[in-house]
Amino acid sequence: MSASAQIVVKDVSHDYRPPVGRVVRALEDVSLSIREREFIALLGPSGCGKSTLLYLIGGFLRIENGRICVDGRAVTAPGPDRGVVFQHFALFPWKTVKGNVLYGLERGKLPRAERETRAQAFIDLVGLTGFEDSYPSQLSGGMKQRTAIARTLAFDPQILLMDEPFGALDAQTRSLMQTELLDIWQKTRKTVIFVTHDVQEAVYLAERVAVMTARPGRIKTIVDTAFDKNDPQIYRARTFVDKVDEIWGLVREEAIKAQGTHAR
Amino acid sequence: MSASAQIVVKDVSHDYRPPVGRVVRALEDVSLSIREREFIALLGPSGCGKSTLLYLIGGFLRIENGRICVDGRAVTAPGPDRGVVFQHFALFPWKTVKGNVLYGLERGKLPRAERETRAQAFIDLVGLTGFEDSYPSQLSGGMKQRTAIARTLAFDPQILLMDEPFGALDAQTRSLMQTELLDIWQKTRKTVIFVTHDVQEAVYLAERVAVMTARPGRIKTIVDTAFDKNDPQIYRARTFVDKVDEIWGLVREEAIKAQGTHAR
Amino acid sequence: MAHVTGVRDRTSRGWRNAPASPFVARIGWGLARSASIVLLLAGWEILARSGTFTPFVLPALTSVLERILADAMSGDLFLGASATLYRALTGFLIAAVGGISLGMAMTRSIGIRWFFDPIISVGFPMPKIAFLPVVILWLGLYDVSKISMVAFEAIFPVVTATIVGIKGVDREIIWSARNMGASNRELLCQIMLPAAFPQIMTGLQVALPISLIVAIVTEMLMGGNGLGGGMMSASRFADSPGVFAGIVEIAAIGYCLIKGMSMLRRRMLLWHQEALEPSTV
Amino acid sequence: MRRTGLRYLPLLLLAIAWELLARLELISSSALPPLSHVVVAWVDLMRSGELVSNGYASIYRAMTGLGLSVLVGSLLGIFMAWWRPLNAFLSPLVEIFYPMPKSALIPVTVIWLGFGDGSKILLIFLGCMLPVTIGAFNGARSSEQALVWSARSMGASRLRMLWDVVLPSALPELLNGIRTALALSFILLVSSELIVARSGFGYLIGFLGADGAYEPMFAVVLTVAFLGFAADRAFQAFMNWMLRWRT
Amino acid sequence: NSAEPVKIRVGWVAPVTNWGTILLEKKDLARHLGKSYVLESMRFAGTPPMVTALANHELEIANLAYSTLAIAIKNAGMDDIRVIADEFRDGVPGWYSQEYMVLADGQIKKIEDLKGKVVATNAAGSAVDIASRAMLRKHGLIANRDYTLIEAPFPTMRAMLAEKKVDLIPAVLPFALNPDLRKIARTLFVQRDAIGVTDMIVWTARKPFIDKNRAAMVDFMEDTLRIVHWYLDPKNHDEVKVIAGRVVKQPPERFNWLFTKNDTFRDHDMRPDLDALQKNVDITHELGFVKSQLDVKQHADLSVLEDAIKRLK
Ligand SMILES: Nc1ncnc2c1ncn2[C@@H]1O[C@H](COP(=O)(O)OP(=O)(O)OP(=O)(O)O)[C@@H](O)[C@H]1O
Ligand SMILES: Nc1ncnc2c1ncn2[C@@H]1O[C@H](COP(=O)(O)OP(=O)(O)OP(=O)(O)O)[C@@H](O)[C@H]1O
Ligand SMILES: [Mg+2]
Ligand SMILES: [Mg+2]
Repeated sequence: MSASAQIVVKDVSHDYRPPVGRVVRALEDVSLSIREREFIALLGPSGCGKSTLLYLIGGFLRIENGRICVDGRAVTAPGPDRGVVFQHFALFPWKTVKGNVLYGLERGKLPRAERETRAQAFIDLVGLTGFEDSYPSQLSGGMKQRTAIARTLAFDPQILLMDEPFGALDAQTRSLMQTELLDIWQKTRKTVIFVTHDVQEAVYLAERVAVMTARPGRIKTIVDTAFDKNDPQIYRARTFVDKVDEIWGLVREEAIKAQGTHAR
Repeated sequence: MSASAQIVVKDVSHDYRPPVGRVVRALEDVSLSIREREFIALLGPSGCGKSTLLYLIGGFLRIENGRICVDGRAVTAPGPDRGVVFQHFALFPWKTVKGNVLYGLERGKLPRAERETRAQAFIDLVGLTGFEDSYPSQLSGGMKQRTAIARTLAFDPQILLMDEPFGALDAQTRSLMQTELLDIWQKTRKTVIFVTHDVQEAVYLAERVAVMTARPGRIKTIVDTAFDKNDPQIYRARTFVDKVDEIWGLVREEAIKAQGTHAR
Repeated sequence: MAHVTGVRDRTSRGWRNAPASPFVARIGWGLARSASIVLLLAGWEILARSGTFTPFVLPALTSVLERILADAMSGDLFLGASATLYRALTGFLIAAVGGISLGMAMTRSIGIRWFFDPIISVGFPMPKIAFLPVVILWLGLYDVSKISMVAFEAIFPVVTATIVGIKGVDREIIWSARNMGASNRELLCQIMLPAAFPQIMTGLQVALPISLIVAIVTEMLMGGNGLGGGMMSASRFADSPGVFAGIVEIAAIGYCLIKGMSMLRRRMLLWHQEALEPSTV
Repeated sequence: MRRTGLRYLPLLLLAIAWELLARLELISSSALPPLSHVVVAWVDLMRSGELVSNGYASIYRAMTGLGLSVLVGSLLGIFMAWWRPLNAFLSPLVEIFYPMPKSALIPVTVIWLGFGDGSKILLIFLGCMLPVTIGAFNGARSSEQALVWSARSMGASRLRMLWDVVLPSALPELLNGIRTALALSFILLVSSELIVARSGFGYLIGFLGADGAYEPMFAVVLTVAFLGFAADRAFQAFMNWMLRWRT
Repeated sequence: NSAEPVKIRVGWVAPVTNWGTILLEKKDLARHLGKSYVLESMRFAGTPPMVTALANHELEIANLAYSTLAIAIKNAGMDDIRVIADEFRDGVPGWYSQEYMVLADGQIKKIEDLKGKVVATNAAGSAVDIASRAMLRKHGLIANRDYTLIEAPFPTMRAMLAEKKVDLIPAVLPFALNPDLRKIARTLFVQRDAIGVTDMIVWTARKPFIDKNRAAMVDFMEDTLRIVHWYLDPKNHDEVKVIAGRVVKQPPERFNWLFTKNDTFRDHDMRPDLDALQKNVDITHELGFVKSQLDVKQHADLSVLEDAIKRLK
């Protein structure tokens, strides 16, 4: 792919080796190039290795097979250039909503007052005003998820790795969040890798959609999906619906395979 | 409402009193009657109290205000007549997939061999064949959720309380699970309360959809949504789409309110 | 959103099942809490007065209390208690800081783990009292040696608890901090420490009474006033009320320390599951 | 083989340090004899069979006391965490007995149990209970609400739920508490036998020490430490196995 | 004779120097053992637990120092304690007397020099302690006013002195014979200088027990005396050393002094010196360790011992 790719995943395989039980191959020979400030969605059946791929790019898991480069440098460790919204939120239970959002900012160069303002702005953005002092255990599922989103957006990473970030949100909040995300993306020139199960969402948000195969995950196809994100009626457009159907079909194939291949 | 209602929620309010911080009123004067073997969906903006309502019916939280009866008896404690699929799965981390699914069966009267068969059947049903001996920490998000579903379905409760049970599943697996759930519902005459954020899913699965207001949650409206569940093309039917839009509108109103009222 | 503040309308409506007023409830629980102590003390007094035992074997509670009162008036109690407390708490602090640091270092660095892991396994169950002469020769007979003994004995539970706690930290939480640019040191202080804090606190809760015990035992063995020294000389002179006064004083002081510790725990772990009343569904 | 060797190299280093300390007279050899002399004394003790017979008596006491404390301590801790009245009634008692030097309780324990095995087992039991109870109590209180709910909704009775959910949730802290108790049992064993005994490791240490026979005395101390070490290693393996579900 | 032999438990603190530790090493001489009585010897870490054991009837024969004797009778209120035999005496002319030592080349030349210094003792109120207090008091020095008194175990005394942690140590057998100690230290005074002849340790039992089991006790004392005679017989000395060495896991040469003139005096028939004892007890009282005066004669019952001695004649 293009030499100007910002994230290059090359022939990456990953095996989980639990302390007891057998080795699980989660990814196999995954290759993927993502351009700077691209918005790419990752789709695939449950358990196909989407989160694993994100963890690898994030630098959390050791890359044992293959190579992942970000901005031309091999990934070896996590870094604040790549912000992650985790599937299970990974909030700090001993910090309040505000504390969680502030955490990412503390290492930045912002003066204290500005950090506060910024944290508050993102809490407001995700609609958690009034819950600044609540601990994660006192939040509903969707509120936790929104805290996680606010936390990652607040510290303004160059690359966003988002693992089903809107999964626990109601339709309206979700659509609102989508708009905000697109807005931020357009304004701040971020690169986004976005895992979702909602094909419509993927097609609407992303410029390209990568569909993964059943476990062990590979990249099955990459589909271009550049629609006009400012058209509120886009969901009803013929081309849009067809694209959704096409991708749905692709995922479906894999999901059915997954159902079948579990019993290996 | 009808005297033959199986679950009666009458004027229920609920306050959370965290060890520090202010009291949060999650529910206010919620009243709801659910007939035997009815499939009702619960919709509402994030943080409106859906999970709380489920917990109250489940008998987990103390009902301090109002009254909830199941089968004519006031709810005071959880019981195996009401099976719950929790939003965050609540799997036992020290048990394997199989161990988790077996757990609910252990108190039944089934002989051991039959329990094993039944557990395996439900593990197969949710597509986790081959992962019987994995611990929850070794599963992907969607796989955990499916384990939770299998666990609850396996012990065959009369009433199913499901909190966003398909939220972490890909579209295909989700649709498969929907079919299975409907199948089980139709065959075993269960009553189902189903929390979801997917309006389509709600309209498709449920006979009635209850829409809740923004926090503190109340029942805003109840909409009848009895469509033919065996028609695979129902998603495209005009009436269906209109119903979805109508309910979408209702939830949307509340979600917008929720966004606004956070800043009290 | 007036509804959110539910406290006001709660009283006006008089809910069923509503818990009794917090004030009454607190008094009730307070009484329940003292019941066992009262029973114990009453049992003691009755047993002692029944004549089954000579006053040497079991002096009456009242005579012991008289002794404590006398000690308190003369100021001996205060002097002894403060000497013991000083030794116990200083040793405990050293053990706490040292134990947590060592525990954290052991989970971070393979080299440190390699070095200390077997040493802890050997050192923990070692009857360290046998090394008392060595300690005396190196550190003298005064506070330094006693405090060292305390610290040395109390450090082990802290180290193992810290390790267990840190090992149990959810890996996604660590990842999430690393992702936001936390350095190794920040990770340790800002993430591992609070996340493992419940377990570490448990280790400290075990170490505190051990500190007190070791302080008293070393006072008994090496002299040097303090509650332990007092008890030892009382026991040498077959002064039973003195011995039992020591027991009661230690019990009271220990009780306060332990209570303080669990209050600290409650304050610091407000975010934790355990801050809630256990769900009794 | 090589790997175990490397793993326990620090102990070897420690042993060398000991030997040097004593040989270079950095510490008077009357307080700390060289390790090599201690080893020679150990061989003698072993040959005369005294170490074995006394060890048997000691281990019986330690294990009985420890076993009781694990049983009673974990039950107590878990029930105190989950049943408030019990907590209210018992916790003050438990709390005043925790910080007590167990040797100070001797006059009281003799009243009931005399100077035989009973009082030693009681002292070990009381001393070991502290970490077990605290571990069980704190561990039990940190069990997740949703898991409790989950078990209850699948028909587990309250008592059953304690066993099925609260106990496993408490396990990491409880096991660590037991590990501490295991180590303490060896220490307490020696100190209880030091006070009065006719047999046991503490008895040997006591009278050998009283006579200044430090070489055989340290041989006994090392034996205790070694047994403690072996027990601790075995227990850690057990602990890892029990907690294998944690990643 | 009743069918059940009487159980007699003998306590001891110091190995070898207390008869209790080595009686059972010569079982062959105990003719009545297992018939009219059975014997158990128990080690105690010090006298306090021994007094507790006596009070709880967990111990039949306690070997108490003169100071503890007074404490047990007066402070613990066990009025029925009887001195039944002797263990050893200090300061008998021609025999060893406990030494109190200072560094040979140190500043302490005479007792008065100890003002403001640190004096080691094994335990406040012990026989060793009382002698040193009494001696220093004779020279106008009061404990913890004019000098600091600290406690340390006997085996470490030499090192404590060598490392200048303390200025005066009591040197008891066998530590006093350590050549390393002799090299660096000199004797400032001996116990005889302080309080004269001292009946250091006596055997005691409680009167109801003696009265109830007189026959068995006489049998026991008879066996004991026979064993004691054997131990004190110089021609058995080499064998005695081996036994002692075996008991404490030391080379037999370490016990060359045992039961010789280098050792403290042991009465052949275990008869206590009640006059000396009375004086010792009085000093204990004077130093404030016991509440009231004690008449030793009233608390001695040597009839069992005398009967046993008669039998052996
Ligand atoms: N810690 C682990 N140990 C062993 N196997 C694991 C572990 N984590 C994940 N796996 C396995 O790796 C595979 C991929 O997991 P991953 O979480 O990447 O899936 P996913 O695509 O994110 O699925 P989902 O959509 O359900 O979240 C799964 O089959 C899972 O069983
Ligand atoms: N343990 C708690 N302590 C305090 N407040 C709580 C607690 N649990 C929930 N709440 C509050 O109660 C309200 C309702 O929570 P609930 O979990 O019922 O919402 P929900 O409708 O399930 O939301 P979601 O769709 O996001 O899961 C929320 O505003 C939340 O902040
Ligand atoms: Mg995933
Ligand atoms: Mg919810």
